[in-house]
Amino acid sequence: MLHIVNKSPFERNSLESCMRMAQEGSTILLTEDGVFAVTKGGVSEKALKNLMASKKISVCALWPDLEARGMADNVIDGVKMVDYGGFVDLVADSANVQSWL
Amino acid sequence: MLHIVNKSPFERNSLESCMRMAQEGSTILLTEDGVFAVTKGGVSEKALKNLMASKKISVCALWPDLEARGMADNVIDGVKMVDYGGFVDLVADSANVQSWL
Amino acid sequence: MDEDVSGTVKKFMFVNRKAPYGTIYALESLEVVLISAAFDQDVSLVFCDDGVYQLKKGQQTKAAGMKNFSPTFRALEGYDIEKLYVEKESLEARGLTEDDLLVDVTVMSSAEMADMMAEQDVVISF
Amino acid sequence: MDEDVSGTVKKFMFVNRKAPYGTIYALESLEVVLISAAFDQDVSLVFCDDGVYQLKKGQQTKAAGMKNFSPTFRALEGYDIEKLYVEKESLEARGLTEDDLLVDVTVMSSAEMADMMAEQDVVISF
Amino acid sequence: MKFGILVNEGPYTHQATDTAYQFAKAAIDKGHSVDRVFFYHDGVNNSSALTEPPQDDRNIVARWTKLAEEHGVDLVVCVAAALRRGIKDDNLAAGFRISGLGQLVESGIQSDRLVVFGD
Amino acid sequence: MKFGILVNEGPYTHQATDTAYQFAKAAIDKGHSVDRVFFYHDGVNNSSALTEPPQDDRNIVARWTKLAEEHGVDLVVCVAAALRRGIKDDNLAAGFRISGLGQLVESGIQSDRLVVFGD
Repeated sequence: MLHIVNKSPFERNSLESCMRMAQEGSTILLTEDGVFAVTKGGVSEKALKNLMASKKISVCALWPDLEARGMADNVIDGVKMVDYGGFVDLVADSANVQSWL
Repeated sequence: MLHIVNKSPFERNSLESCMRMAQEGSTILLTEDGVFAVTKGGVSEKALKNLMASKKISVCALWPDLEARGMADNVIDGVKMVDYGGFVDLVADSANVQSWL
Repeated sequence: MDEDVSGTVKKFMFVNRKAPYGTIYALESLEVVLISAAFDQDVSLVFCDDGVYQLKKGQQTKAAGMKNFSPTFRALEGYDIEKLYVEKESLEARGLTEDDLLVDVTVMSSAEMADMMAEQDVVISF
Repeated sequence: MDEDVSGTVKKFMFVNRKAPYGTIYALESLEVVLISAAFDQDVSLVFCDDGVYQLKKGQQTKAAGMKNFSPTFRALEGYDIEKLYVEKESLEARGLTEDDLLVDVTVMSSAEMADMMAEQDVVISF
Repeated sequence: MKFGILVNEGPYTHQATDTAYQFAKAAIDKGHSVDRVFFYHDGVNNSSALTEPPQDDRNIVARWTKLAEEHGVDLVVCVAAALRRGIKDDNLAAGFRISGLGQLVESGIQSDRLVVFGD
Repeated sequence: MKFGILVNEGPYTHQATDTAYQFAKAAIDKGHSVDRVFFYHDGVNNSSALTEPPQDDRNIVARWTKLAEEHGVDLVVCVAAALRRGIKDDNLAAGFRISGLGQLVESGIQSDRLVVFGD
């Protein structure tokens, strides 16, 4: 399953809720203001690292959104960068999709 | 000074930011989804009680919004209920107003 | 209804995470749910985070000058929409219990809700 | 400008709490700030919470297909808008330092920012 | 006391426009004056003459128009924000006028309090 | 693969509409088909023929129209949401059509994946 989060983890609880329900083997894609979650030194760094390690969840981020926000050089290790084509692939390769709006 | 918060404390960080900057003697008014902050057993109960006690901050809530949400009977002690006229009075009686959108 | 729609039964889940009245999402979400009933799909509604407030008993919107749409939840049964699930963790975090809700629901844990979500064909959130 | 506007100088504070691009608030807020310069008021801009991201160096919006408005912050000086304040706590929580910002700002604590906010005549937030 | 009001969100979608209206009405009922309501961001959508809410719901646009007619409230829609969102004189409801952002700053200068309603 | 897309927010205000468009374009570029984009909530404002963004910015409405023309994407605007927000045939941009919510459910049934973009 693919989980999409487009909200800043500093402003809203979307990523937190997503992490509560993301199962082993699923993928979390951060887009729009959601990409701040994968930046170093931020509020979600530890939680995402734990998730990747313990629950074997794949964490991806849309690099056009990271680049727009000047954060492309500041991404935590282990996060996969995708462009819009990669976003399409993630959707196609997952059985279903939930957007945590 | 009057601080207005219209966002749920479960969903957003607005009340948290407001509480960081609300000074002694100021007033916090909860409106719209912000009224969930003054309900018993919620995430903000303790913080608001501390604020009222230690920093002498007055906490008010718009009762039409509490009533709309079925929460009017569930408000923590010490919170003042106001209607739209009371809202107007709060603005008139404060030197200035900040809406934490 | 188109030819190629009739006969197909998919699992639809509507995810409600937002409080009522502050924004229109809850109300307009309910409008989609009602329409979905006409398509004979396998429809589930889940309520988590502030979405649980949508089901709170005793909503009275007169003083706020808005439309009270909460009675519609009671009408869902008449449309054969009977699968309503509420996340236990969200309910507890808000100091609410099942008795505070205006319709019969199944309360489940985050983990159970996650299992159910993973089995859906279509997940729609507002 | 109306007769009764000229001569009056009020303290205006624009509060920026939202990230750029995800929503339009940051961009349209900047448009108000530019206009306010024509009214010879005492204008301050504060950046706190995700608003500090508006000032991040190196924004490149081509791949996202949006308009990069961050260079406008560098033009503010030319409009005599020179009071830019950033909340220290917000910056640190995001792993950022003053060196990451594209314009000169004054970094201050929440307490100092609160003091300044309390002294304003008009506080506009988006 | 003279109040200025800033509305940042569109009708129905966010309660902000409802609260702004209730505030304006209560202020007038208490003998204050509401000189201007400025509509910015999606707030410009409050001025669309084409909205048709369901019969059993409030009519937000008509409510503003009535406030302007009965109490002389100046309803100003930001021109730049309106162009971005498809509000023009063609579809502008009665009682509203389209003007520049200077009108918002002016409202801040001229009113005793400026209150912001948004998301 | 057949994609359905749901857009819940208006143009310019939220990036959701941009991301939805970029996703649709990338899907088509990769050889998938995007059968329908359904516009709900403030998403209906994507269909306003009257928007005039600044010259140096993207034209979101025109972009959707072009996608419909070049790739036969069915752009459907929810009638109930549109009436609430002042979108009618009078101000509907080319390539869009107004219809009922059933078209969204149908899109969920007929497409292999339905992806939601919103706030």
